[in-house]
Amino acid sequence: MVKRFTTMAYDDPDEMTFGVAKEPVKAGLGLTIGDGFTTPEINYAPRPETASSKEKLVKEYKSITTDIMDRMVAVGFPGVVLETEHVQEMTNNPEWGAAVAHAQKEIMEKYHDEYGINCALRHTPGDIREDRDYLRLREDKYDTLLKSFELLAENGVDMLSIESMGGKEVFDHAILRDDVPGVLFSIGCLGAMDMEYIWKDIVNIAKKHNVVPAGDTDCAQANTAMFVAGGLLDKNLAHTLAIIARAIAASRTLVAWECGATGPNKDCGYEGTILKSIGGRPITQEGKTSTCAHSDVMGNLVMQCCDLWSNESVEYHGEFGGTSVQAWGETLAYDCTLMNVALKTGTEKTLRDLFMLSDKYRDPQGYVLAYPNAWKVGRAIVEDGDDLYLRAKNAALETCNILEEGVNEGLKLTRFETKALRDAKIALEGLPDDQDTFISESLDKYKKEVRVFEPKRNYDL
Amino acid sequence: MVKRFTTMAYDDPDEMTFGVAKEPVKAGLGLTIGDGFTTPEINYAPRPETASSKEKLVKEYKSITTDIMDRMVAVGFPGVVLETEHVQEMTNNPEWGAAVAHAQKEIMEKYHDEYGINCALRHTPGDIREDRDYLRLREDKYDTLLKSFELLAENGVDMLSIESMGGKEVFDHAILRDDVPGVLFSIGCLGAMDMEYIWKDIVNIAKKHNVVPAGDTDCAQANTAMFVAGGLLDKNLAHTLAIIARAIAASRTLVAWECGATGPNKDCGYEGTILKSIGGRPITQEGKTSTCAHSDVMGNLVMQCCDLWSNESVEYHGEFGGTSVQAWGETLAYDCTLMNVALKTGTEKTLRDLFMLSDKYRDPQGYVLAYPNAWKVGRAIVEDGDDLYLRAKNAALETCNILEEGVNEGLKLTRFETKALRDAKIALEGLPDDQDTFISESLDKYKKEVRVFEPKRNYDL
Amino acid sequence: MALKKIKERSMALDIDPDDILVRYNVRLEKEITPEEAAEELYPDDPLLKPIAQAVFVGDEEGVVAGLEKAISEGREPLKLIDEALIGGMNVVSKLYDEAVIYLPDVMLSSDAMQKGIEYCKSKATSDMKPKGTVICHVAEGDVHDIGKTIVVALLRANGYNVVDLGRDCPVEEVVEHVEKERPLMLTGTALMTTTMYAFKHINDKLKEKNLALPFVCGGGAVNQDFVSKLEFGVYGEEAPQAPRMAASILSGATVEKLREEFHKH
Amino acid sequence: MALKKIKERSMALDIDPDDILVRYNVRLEKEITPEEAAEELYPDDPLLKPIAQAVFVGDEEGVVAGLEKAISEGREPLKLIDEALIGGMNVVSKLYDEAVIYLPDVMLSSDAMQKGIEYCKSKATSDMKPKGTVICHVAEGDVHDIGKTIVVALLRANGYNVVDLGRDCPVEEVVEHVEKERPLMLTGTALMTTTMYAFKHINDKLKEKNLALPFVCGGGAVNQDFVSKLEFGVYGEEAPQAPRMAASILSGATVEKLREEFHKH
Ligand code: B12
Ligand code: B12
Repeated sequence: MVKRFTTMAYDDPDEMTFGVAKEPVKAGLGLTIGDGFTTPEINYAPRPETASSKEKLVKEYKSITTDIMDRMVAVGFPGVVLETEHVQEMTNNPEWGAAVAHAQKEIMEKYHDEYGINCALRHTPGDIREDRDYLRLREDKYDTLLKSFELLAENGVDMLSIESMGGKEVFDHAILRDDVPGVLFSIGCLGAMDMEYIWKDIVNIAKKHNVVPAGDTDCAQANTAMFVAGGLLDKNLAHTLAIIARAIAASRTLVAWECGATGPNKDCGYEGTILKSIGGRPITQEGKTSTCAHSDVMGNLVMQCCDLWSNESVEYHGEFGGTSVQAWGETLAYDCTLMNVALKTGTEKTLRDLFMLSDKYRDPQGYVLAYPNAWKVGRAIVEDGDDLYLRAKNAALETCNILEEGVNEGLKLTRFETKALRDAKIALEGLPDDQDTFISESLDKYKKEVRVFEPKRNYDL
Repeated sequence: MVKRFTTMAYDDPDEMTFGVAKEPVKAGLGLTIGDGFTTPEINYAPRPETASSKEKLVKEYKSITTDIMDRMVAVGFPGVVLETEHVQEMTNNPEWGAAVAHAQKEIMEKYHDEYGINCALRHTPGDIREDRDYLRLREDKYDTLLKSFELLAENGVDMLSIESMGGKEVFDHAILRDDVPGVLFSIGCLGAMDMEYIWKDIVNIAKKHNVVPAGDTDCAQANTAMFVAGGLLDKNLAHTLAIIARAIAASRTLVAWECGATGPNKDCGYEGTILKSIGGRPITQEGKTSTCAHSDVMGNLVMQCCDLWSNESVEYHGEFGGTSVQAWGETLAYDCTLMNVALKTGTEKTLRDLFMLSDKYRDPQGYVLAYPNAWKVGRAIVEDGDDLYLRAKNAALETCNILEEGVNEGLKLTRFETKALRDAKIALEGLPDDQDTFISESLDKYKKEVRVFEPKRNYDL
Repeated sequence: MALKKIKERSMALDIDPDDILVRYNVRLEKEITPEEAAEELYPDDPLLKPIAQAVFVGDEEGVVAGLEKAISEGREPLKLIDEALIGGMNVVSKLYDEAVIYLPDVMLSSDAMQKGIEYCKSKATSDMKPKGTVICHVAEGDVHDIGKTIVVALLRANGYNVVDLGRDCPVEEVVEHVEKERPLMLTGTALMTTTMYAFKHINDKLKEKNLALPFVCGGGAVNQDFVSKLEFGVYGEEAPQAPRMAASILSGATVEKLREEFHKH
Repeated sequence: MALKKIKERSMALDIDPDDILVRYNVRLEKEITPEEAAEELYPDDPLLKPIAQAVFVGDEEGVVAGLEKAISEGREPLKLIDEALIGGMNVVSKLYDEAVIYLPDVMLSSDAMQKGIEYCKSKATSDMKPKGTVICHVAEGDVHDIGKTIVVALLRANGYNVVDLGRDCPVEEVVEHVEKERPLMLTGTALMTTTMYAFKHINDKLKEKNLALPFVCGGGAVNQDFVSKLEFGVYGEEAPQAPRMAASILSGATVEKLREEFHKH
């Protein structure tokens, strides 16, 4: 049932552009993703006070949905995707999430019928599988989570996603200590194993209800690393390490597709370009128009190969120009229009390169994710595609190599970044050659160092 | 002292691009505008409760300024412009505005010294020249306004602007009645005359203090028309009329430059491309990244020839990703980086055309402002550059012609827009051939129809 | 590092707009022309129809001429207001709601109707009983009056007697007028986050003086949450709601009921 | 309409980054290396220096070995905490503040110092008097604990005794611990707009129980306005402020004073 990727979808990185994927995905009402077109995917968070009851939440999401659909039509955009990332209450009470989905879809159908606008609804339940201190990946909360997916699929959701967080307990410890082998273990092994566990079930539910099992992203780890790394002047984490974590995450996030998910993956997965190079499925990305949710050091670059283009999240509130979801949604849609014009006039590769060059040298993270380099990381992954450990290690080492070469090509690193990179590479090169040894060594180490790590319970290890 | 434009700065519209103006402008700390580079211009409004005292306002603007400068540095942007559009209190009490300017500039200087970031500060006093019901363009409030400019120039402001509103009393009446001759009279004659009155003085103040007399925009009229016209499905005003008002406004806004202002004009002046084609000076524009302030039916198109790129205005508040000014500022800066990459790689004309094609056919307004057509409107203006009435009428008629031809080129109009256009053209063609006749006929008409119109007091007519 | 700077193509690009955008207004356009649509709605009475028609096209002289003729043929001036003028405006309102005609048409019709009403009043022997009075204003400190102007025009178009207090209207003045006129509804417009607080002051003063009435607040800065906190507050999102709200009040709706009916969020 | 679709160039573009961006981190980089900078700050005492050095590089075994040696040469274990361990951490804190070293260095040093402190305590004959106790927690309902973890590490790095209540910590539990420990400062971290309201509940309960103390609230969702409304609230924008605040409290600062000193907006 799990089909590993051992070859690349694209033989040449130059083939890759935004708006075009090898395997486009049909979703919702009239929408096809990745067949020569980019579409905005609008994200939002309800106002805190509305999370206190199902009724209030439904009302809030109705307003949000109407606002967005209204604005899309008012400015003449042909299609839109809405993503509802659950607040915890909506997943913990699966009927809440379902009621919201139902209400949203009803409105979207009305607009589709009245105006002919293409649209689809994605829901992303929260990964609720944890207690106060410990992860509880496989017990009762897991059932609640699956129940949520089931009810969503029954209530009009077109695409199912999650940001699963296996491995996070070890990762949180490792990332603050520049411990690259720990990052590799937590993301590349634990995270990937957990994804396999959960995505098989999600894909089954999606198939049963004929909706799209879209994809995951390594929010809990690679994104956390990116966020902790922060801007150019932050001093919490070397950006060279953040991008190693990201490259490893590509090997992990791929597992959803290997279990049968079809894309588009989740917006905050900056590993998207790498995934696309391997799997040829559409991806969602976010960047320069998700500053409402976080700052970014590669805001344009990530547009290079996106199929859906997202704002990640904005709290619903008023602005001079309407509501926040209207403002950000309209900006996203204009970004997409620009890409679509390029696609239709045959200039998409120029535009793609402009996006890429905007940030290729801004930060080591952007340098590695620039599509020719991202493609190389993808190639390193498929070289050992059958071995979760080796392929993640390949990704990490390839990232080190890309950065080392980058310094000769115009990439400027700080001394601090250079040192962290050197140390990381030495640590990676010192790792065992086979998965079993690495896992058993890592289990020993982290059972000692990380109080809340419970390998048996959460990973059957 | 007033030097009318009777020739075009650009012989060929294809010469025009973003980031490059024939006469670049140096401003502030290390910044040059229009010499091969675009720069973000960030706009903001203080939270309402802070306008109650000078101290609170200064504190608010200090936070805003620090937030912006911090973010620009964190992401590696080389330059930024801040625009403070006064709340009324800051112009009515010129020392308040001056205190804010002083505090802002101090912070900007610190960042310039520490990081070498290029930056400049624009202030735009409110046009306070009115009573509850009547405009009072030339009396005591005028003195307060000039005093405000004077103190700002003394307190560190680098660029002076205003959105002057001469003609507004007649315009408000005319625009809601599809009265195109009234629009022509209010913007093309009254507005232009008032601009001449006020801009001579602003230019003098700027020269005295060696700061930049930047420019104006027809916010009170052409923008109001655009706003009332709204989105595709609004039914307050034909978009064909809104663009006629805009074309006329180009003839009006040009007067600032004719009085010695040097650009960049104000952000919400969608007439900017027309101005640039005539005067060759840098322009500020806003569009797809000013959705915080208003929706837009030509969000990408207006980037085509911008030199500064603005978000128009956002109220200062928190977002998940920082504060609102950081979020929008960062997005603007990425937009600019994209343009700058194009400029540095020699692909700027492709990108310009992609912007333009995004919205050329979205709406009649975008069609006329597409740079090849905007240039034609410019040419119509300079043909009678010496005659305020004739040149405004030329602009209006040229707009009608462009739209009529547009319909054969792929522009789709609704029946309603078509009818409004036809009626407008008939009305324009029926107007007298000379300024004196037109003005005296209009005076007769609007003295009767518009209760609050006082031509003698406000325009010496 | 090798920098490649390419020579720019001079060929201009073009695009088929249908590939990238949808002109939903064109797509949804009604088949019927305004004139055709109106034709079906005019009163049949050959004396009333030309007046209604003149209102529809905004022809002030036509209106007065039609009224003159009808009165000379023995029609009652005050009845003509209802049957011909408001009858004509009903056509206008209906077609505006259906997006067959646009605001400027309404404005011109409203101007023509006003002229007609004045004319009828001047010819009338008894006093007119209007549908009801509404007071409209723009918040103190705020000069943005276009929304208010639209509201006024649409209310008038629907036969209400409107007292227009204009823009930047002091709180006290609003309250005084309410006290004097006892209107069925008060409207306020505010476009700035700074000025909308005047509505709170008005609300409190009205309460103090026991002048309960629906206070419909609208304008770009205003939102439903803010208005819902005012005892008399009803949120008005779009100008065409104003006459509908007035009608609801005439048929007995309270503030509570109005909120139920018109609050969307 | 003539549509022109151009043939795409296959040539890849490149750019000189200095034309479009500034790597301010590279531009501002200090000349001095961390090791050089640290060298100037270590204690001179040849028994203390190796311990401080081992703390600086995060070498746990080195720390214990150094302590062993110093104790065997007659040094007082508890004094070594102050002089060698905290001495070494002072170097770390100072260089972190100056952006010469980064957070992971601090974390590793902090881990090493903890090991050293445990070792010293186990060898000590008398009881240690720490600088003071601080309680840290993440708001109820919130699992975002990285900010809190950093705060804890930096406080420990500065010699404070930290009681770490972890994440998603119930209001009651926080209050109980304050009652029990009587710390000099309480910190809370909240990353979600929904969870930060727990701080208000904590504040109110503390007031009820007369447990006045500075309650420093930080985390992505929290802002100064919100915190200023809490009686004991002080806003913490950046983790490194935490030890500075604790130091201010030790030298007598009240909530009021802390706000004056640390509130920027
Ligand atoms: C046009 C305009 C102007 C014109 C106004 C002309 C006029 N005669 O009204 C002029 C140029 C004069 C102007 C001046 C200023 N403006 Co102005 N202006 C605008 C603009 C672009 C459009 C407003 C408009 O006319 N909208 C169209 C009308 C039809 O909409 P509306 O009034 O909201 O009405 C609709 C609904 O709300 C509803 N409605 C309204 N009332 C009611 C009532 C009822 C009962 C119901 C049912 C419905 C209803 O019906 C209408 C639709 O059907 C806005 C932009 C924006 N995003 O809002 C800025 C804006 C309102 N202005 C702004 C500012 C800052 C100013 C100035 C202070 C600028 C300055 N520095 O001098 C001055 C204000 C001076 C003052 N004391 O008021 C800011 C306000 C920011 C804030 N803090 O809130 C805005 C938001 C621009 C921005 N993005 O920064 N402005
Ligand atoms: C990493 C992350 C996660 C990780 C957390 C890992 C971990 N161990 O903490 C994971 C993946 C688990 C996660 C989960 C979720 N997350 Co989350 N997450 C983030 C992210 C990307 C970064 C947060 C972070 O670690 N920042 C770095 C740290 C260092 O910053 P910090 O804690 O603020 O600390 C700094 C300062 O605030 C200060 N500070 C903090 N505390 C204190 C105290 C004192 C005394 C002082 C002086 C200073 C101080 O010091 C630090 C800097 O020096 C943010 C994005 C964002 N824009 O914030 C979203 C974000 C916080 N998450 C969000 C959401 C919605 C969730 C989920 C609900 C998702 C879901 N649907 O399941 C769950 C939450 C579950 C729960 N019940 O809490 C939203 C919250 C939206 C809201 N309503 O407020 C955010 C804002 C993302 C977004 N843009 O939508 N998330």
